[in-house]
Amino acid sequence: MRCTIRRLLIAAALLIAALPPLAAYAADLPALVRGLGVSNYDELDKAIAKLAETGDPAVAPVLEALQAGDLNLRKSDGAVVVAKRAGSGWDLFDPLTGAALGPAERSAVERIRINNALRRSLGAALGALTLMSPDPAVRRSAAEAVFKSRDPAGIEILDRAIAKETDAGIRTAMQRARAAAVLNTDAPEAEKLAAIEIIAARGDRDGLGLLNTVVNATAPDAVKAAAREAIGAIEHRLALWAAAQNLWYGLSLGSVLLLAAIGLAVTFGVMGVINMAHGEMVMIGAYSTFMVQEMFRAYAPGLFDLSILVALPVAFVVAGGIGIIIERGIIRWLYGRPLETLLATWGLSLMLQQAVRSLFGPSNREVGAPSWMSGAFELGGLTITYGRLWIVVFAFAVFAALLVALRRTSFGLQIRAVTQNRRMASAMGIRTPQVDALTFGLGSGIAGLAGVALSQIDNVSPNLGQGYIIDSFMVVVFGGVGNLWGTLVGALTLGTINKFLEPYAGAVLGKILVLIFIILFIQRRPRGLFALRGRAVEA
Amino acid sequence: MKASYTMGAVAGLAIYAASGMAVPALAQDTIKVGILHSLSGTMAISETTLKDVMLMLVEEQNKKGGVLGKKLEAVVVDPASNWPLFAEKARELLTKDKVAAVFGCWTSVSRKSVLPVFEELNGLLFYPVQYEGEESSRNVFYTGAAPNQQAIPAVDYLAEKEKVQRWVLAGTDYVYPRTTNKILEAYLKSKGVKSEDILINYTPFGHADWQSIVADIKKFGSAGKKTAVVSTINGDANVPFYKELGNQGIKATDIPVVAFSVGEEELAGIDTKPLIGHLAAWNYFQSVSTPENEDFIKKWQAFTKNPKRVTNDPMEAHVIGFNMWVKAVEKAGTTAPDAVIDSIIGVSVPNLSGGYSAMMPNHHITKPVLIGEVQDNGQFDIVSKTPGLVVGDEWSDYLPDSKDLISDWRAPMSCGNFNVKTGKCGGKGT
Amino acid sequence: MLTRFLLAGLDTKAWVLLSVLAVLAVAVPFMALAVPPTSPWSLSMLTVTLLGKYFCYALLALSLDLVWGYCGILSLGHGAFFALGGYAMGMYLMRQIGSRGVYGNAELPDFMVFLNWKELPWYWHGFDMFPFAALMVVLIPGVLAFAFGWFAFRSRVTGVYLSIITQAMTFALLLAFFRNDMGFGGNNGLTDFKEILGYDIQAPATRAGLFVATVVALAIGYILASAVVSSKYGKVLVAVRDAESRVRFLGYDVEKVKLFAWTLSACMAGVAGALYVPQVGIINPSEFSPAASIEAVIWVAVGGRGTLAGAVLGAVIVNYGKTWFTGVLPEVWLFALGGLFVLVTLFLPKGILGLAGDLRQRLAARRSRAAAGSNAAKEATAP
Amino acid sequence: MTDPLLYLDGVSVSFDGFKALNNLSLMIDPGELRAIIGPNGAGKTTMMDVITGKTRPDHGTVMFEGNTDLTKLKESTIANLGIGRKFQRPTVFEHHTVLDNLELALKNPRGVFSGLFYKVSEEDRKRIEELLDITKLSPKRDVVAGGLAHGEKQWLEIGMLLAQDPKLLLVDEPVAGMTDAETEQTAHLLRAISGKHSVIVVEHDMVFVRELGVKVTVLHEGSMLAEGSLDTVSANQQVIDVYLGR
Repeated sequence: MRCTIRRLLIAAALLIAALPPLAAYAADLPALVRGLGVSNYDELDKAIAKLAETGDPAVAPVLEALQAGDLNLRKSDGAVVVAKRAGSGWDLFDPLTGAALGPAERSAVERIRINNALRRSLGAALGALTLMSPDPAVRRSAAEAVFKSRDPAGIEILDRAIAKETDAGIRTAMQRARAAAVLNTDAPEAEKLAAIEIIAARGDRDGLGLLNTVVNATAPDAVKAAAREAIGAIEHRLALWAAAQNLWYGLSLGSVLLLAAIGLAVTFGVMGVINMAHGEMVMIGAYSTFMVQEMFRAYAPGLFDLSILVALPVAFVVAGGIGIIIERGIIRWLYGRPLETLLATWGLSLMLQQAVRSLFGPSNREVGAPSWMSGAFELGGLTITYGRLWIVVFAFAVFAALLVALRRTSFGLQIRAVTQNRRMASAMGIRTPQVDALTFGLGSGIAGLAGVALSQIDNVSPNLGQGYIIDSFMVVVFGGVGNLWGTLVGALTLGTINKFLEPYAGAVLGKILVLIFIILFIQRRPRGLFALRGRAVEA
Repeated sequence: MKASYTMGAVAGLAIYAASGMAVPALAQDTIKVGILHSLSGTMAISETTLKDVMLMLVEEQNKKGGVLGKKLEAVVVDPASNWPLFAEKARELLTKDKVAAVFGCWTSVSRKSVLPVFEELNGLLFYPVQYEGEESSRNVFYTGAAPNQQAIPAVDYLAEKEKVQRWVLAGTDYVYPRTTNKILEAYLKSKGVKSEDILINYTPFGHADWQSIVADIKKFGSAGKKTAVVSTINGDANVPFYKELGNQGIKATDIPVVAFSVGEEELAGIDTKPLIGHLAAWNYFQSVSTPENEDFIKKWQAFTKNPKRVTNDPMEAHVIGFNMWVKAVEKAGTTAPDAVIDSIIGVSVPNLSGGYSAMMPNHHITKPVLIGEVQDNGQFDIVSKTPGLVVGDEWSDYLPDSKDLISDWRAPMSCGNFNVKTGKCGGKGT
Repeated sequence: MLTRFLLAGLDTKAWVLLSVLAVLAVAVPFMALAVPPTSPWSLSMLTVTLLGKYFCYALLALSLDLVWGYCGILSLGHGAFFALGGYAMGMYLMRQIGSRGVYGNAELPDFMVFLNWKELPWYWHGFDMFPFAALMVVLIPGVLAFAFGWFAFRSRVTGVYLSIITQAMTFALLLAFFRNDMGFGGNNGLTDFKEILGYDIQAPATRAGLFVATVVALAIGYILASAVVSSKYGKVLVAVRDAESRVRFLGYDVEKVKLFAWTLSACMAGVAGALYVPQVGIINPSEFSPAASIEAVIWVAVGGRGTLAGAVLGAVIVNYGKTWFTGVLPEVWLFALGGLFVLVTLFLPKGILGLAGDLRQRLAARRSRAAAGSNAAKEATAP
Repeated sequence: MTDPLLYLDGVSVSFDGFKALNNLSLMIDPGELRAIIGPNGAGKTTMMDVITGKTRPDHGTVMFEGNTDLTKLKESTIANLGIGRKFQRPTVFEHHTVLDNLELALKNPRGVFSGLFYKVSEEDRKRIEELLDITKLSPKRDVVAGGLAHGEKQWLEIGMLLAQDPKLLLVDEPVAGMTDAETEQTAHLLRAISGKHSVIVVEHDMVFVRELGVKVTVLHEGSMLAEGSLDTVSANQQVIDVYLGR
């Protein structure tokens, strides 16, 4: 949304440069702009409409400024100006010409406020105004805007635009917009039927909504019938996609569980430490992300999109380091007494929570999403949000990395040696204390990485970890302690089951059913999904 | 034999605990004010701020010379988001510390948990958070909003200004959303909304995965009628909810969401750019531009030494409640609960939105109702304000069992659930 | 026969503890009711209810120690049995409110009225009768535990797996009871009780009575538990803890052995919950939260598991500490509590009483070399 | 001849493909003392697991006293039928005294409630004294088993085995970690109890097996390789190849 506005501005600037001075009717523009200086939303709406009616591209930047909330009323003379932050005060510009009008006090101007209704009319007006823009992206979003507004006034501009349009995709978008507008008029039946066909081809929720309005509104029966038919077709299509949608949700929930659990699969699964402070490691990871982003906000706001990438190693190191300290300080005294580790780490988690609470305060901290992680895209009938997509990818990446680390590296070999037979390992000259510390550090570090990802979808608060600790244990135990693949399969299974239950049972009941499922499953496979069998277990 | 020593220790400890707690509060030259807000556990996220604001108010008052010539002394305890502990701490404050009044609690369950204690020991509780109503106690003063001071005006706004015809009532599964949604459902139906145009959805506390539900909302919204979401989702679950809304691209211009539990504090945890235009209904916003408010914000940020620290509605509720209590005490000339309960009714103090709030006989207060739209800076733009003040309605007119009930704590009626039909005190009667 | 069975298990520790309880059972009500409030020896009702609460927790800890300390079953879900007992009692108390609720509805509790339920759900019937409720207090947790244990033990779910599914059990119940549709008041739970057995629940005398009842229940629980653990069956329990398969090959049916202790323990927990509710005045799903159960485990660990007195001691000390800290250093008390847990596990692996035991052994060791030898051997082989 | 006390017929067990027992058949007569030898992984322990119900065979039957199929029963039931087992690694109840260990093993009703109300009877006390004498543990009667030396634990476990008074004793490497003298005593003891009881001894220690001087069964890769007196089997070429030869 932000960047589209930026593009619009550029485009508009180009336009102003390209077009000959529109002296013809530019004359009354300033007056109309001045008309925006009203506090009452309804009057403001009228003023916007007047401005839009001129159809003069020169007003686009004015409306964009209003949309962006930069348009202000100068108290001294009631002039409408664009105000940009400059230190403690403002720098003022003329909304039409963009000419600088010098600085002003903070209190010298008052922002012209808009509400949702006005945002809609602005969108529509700008849509109509920017259909001719040289920038394809702008034209596309303009078409979408008109599609939403369904403003009949847009029709003839659209016709002209469609005639000139070279990009096929944009042309379809424009035709759909036109169809939407047509359905909003009392155009002849044939034209409407054609329009309905065009909309039906679109076949998504917006199209559905539009057609529904047609059905609800007064229209000839033939039109209504056609609309109903189209609706039926779209709904059928969407129903088919629904299952896939659930699968995707399951996958993404599963990968969140995987991320949360995988660190535990190391500390608990491999080392046998019932690490109740695992959740807090995740939380620490999330807070490291917050710290890193604060740095970026302060020193390199331009590079904010990279903050997450920087946060990853930081979180890993911070959480891992704390993990090592914990292992050296507490855990190492408790090997062979798993239940004691439960108690100690529980006490530890209380302290870590309180520590974070005293350091960062109890309330949520803002962790922003980089542009490449925000928004969503349509895949057939699926809406896939980039954030979730990246988390899925990330989860699998972490899993693969860990697998390699344990299977292929000498460090991994040592870890497995120590966990399988500590005495023998040390007899063979492996420095078991180091290995223990590093292993626990690894698990904690991975938890930290999970924190980076979870900070994108959940609260960053001292309680963050508490929300995941139980689920994590469920996943690891369900999958089979000490088996990474078990953790993977366990996480994905539970996630998917949960998401397929949710539509029928509802969120709460769904979760309950999953828990009961786990309890029963453990009865069938007392050592989880991927249990070692045979005499190895006895030994 | 060692064992017997340790066991002896238990006895000693018990007795010590006993005597230690039996010592009556000595310092009589100060008036003690109890602060009962969770500083740890899940509720700390919201309540810690209220503890701070109370400390500030007490400090301010002492600068002004205290109350009845005595300094105020704040007694802070931590009920740790644990409901039985709330009752225990309330008892501790009233019996051990002998506080004159208690400011605290958040969420109905904590209030319900302490209610019997306050009634038994005849203490005073000022409850600063919006709640579901359906309660009126002689010992509790409800300075937060009742449903009619928040939910109903918000729905009216959406219906008039946004022409909303289709409603999603989404809430966390506990008593406040349940009741509020019951009231709203009845209200909407009374306005001629058909039941197929209302979707009610409940989620557990701290629900983190909103993909399916947001998708359902989208689906429900594509029926060709203007749709809005009325959210009574509880604090913790809001951040993931709004993040999901933002990501799935539900814009306020398409499906606006109006929330009753999302204020400046909650938004502090979210990047609000994708949420511009979504609404909240409160009785106060930090963006209220009145001298009182600007002064308050200045003091607050100075007190917390944090120029970015935000203010929110429950904080204002505490400001109002505290000032009312001070005024009532001075009017009564004593902190004795009975006297204060009598004198506080009718007391009116300036609120921060440029008007006066008065304590009504039903122990609820009058407030303006503001509707705000989320801005990219985490603040709210006030887009609507009720012309007058709204009186808190403890017994909703839209619930069959409570519409006949009223509450009036003045003599001679002095009843929290007077039934106008039967003319008897005590609910529906039998 | 039975008395012999019951008294058999009582050692010095037990007698000390029981006498302390006896003293408290007499002294506390006296100090609270008879002694004039002005005297430094008078007890406030706050203290009485606090002590009452501690002893409810002590009973819970006792029940937990029975399965964990003696049978090696670490339950991370014992809070569930405690809470179920509590809810059973809570339902009785709700029904006692009768028409004194804010809506004056004689039949329905308030929370049902304003969510306009039309009539009482079937599972609420009978709870207006105390005997029935009292029966349910032990029956519901008992039956749940029996069913759960029956499956879990028969399919040989052990160790951490068992712990985690007990956690799953209590977590599922937590979510279930949060649902308002369940008809247990959702998050608000059951509260605003008026009277119990016809006595005003807020009257000092009633509170004192409840306190005495709690102490008596704790004493009985203690006697019962120590009788069980000192019987031959008790030895089998410990044997199961130490070498389960050996016990099998001796011909003992380990499943039954575990199941009995497990169910008995659940019933005890239920009683504890039932006594807890009228004293704290509210029962709410958060009692089901896994955190609550883990805390109970920690009481036992602090006091010293495998020693019944230790469980009691731990529960009282930790909770007294909690009350004290939350009042004195509300801002940072979690550091103190968390620190306590860490230190105890690090330096008192056997808990406070365990420490006492060790000291005694050290003394003994100094006296005789032989004993020293066997002790050393023990240290060496101790897990 | 009398029908056998224990009769394994075509028993096979496999863990993840690895055949631990392969169509093993074996016959033990009442009162017989049988030694079973074989290299590691020959399936000796697995065979015991099958007999005691710890492991369920994939195929085959294990008949006890002619009519009871042990493969259907669980450990405790089998034990109560009169089959006692001594583990390879001595396992006693470390936190119980020697006395308690024996008391728990004594042949008595195993139910929960009989356990709750059990009181040591006169004959029980006598029996325990006997066992203490046999196992030479009288002086250590009040020592916690965890504090016993390795050999003492072996003896204690044997004592517990006898306390069960089983019809069939399965003894897995009883003399591991014993001095020669103790080994000899054990041999004597086992010979003594055979006759009343049937005994199956698994051992590596050839000296010990020779001491026993009884019929020997050689297992290899889960099935029987040879059977007969120690001399005959040690003459057997196959046996030499797979086992003795090394």
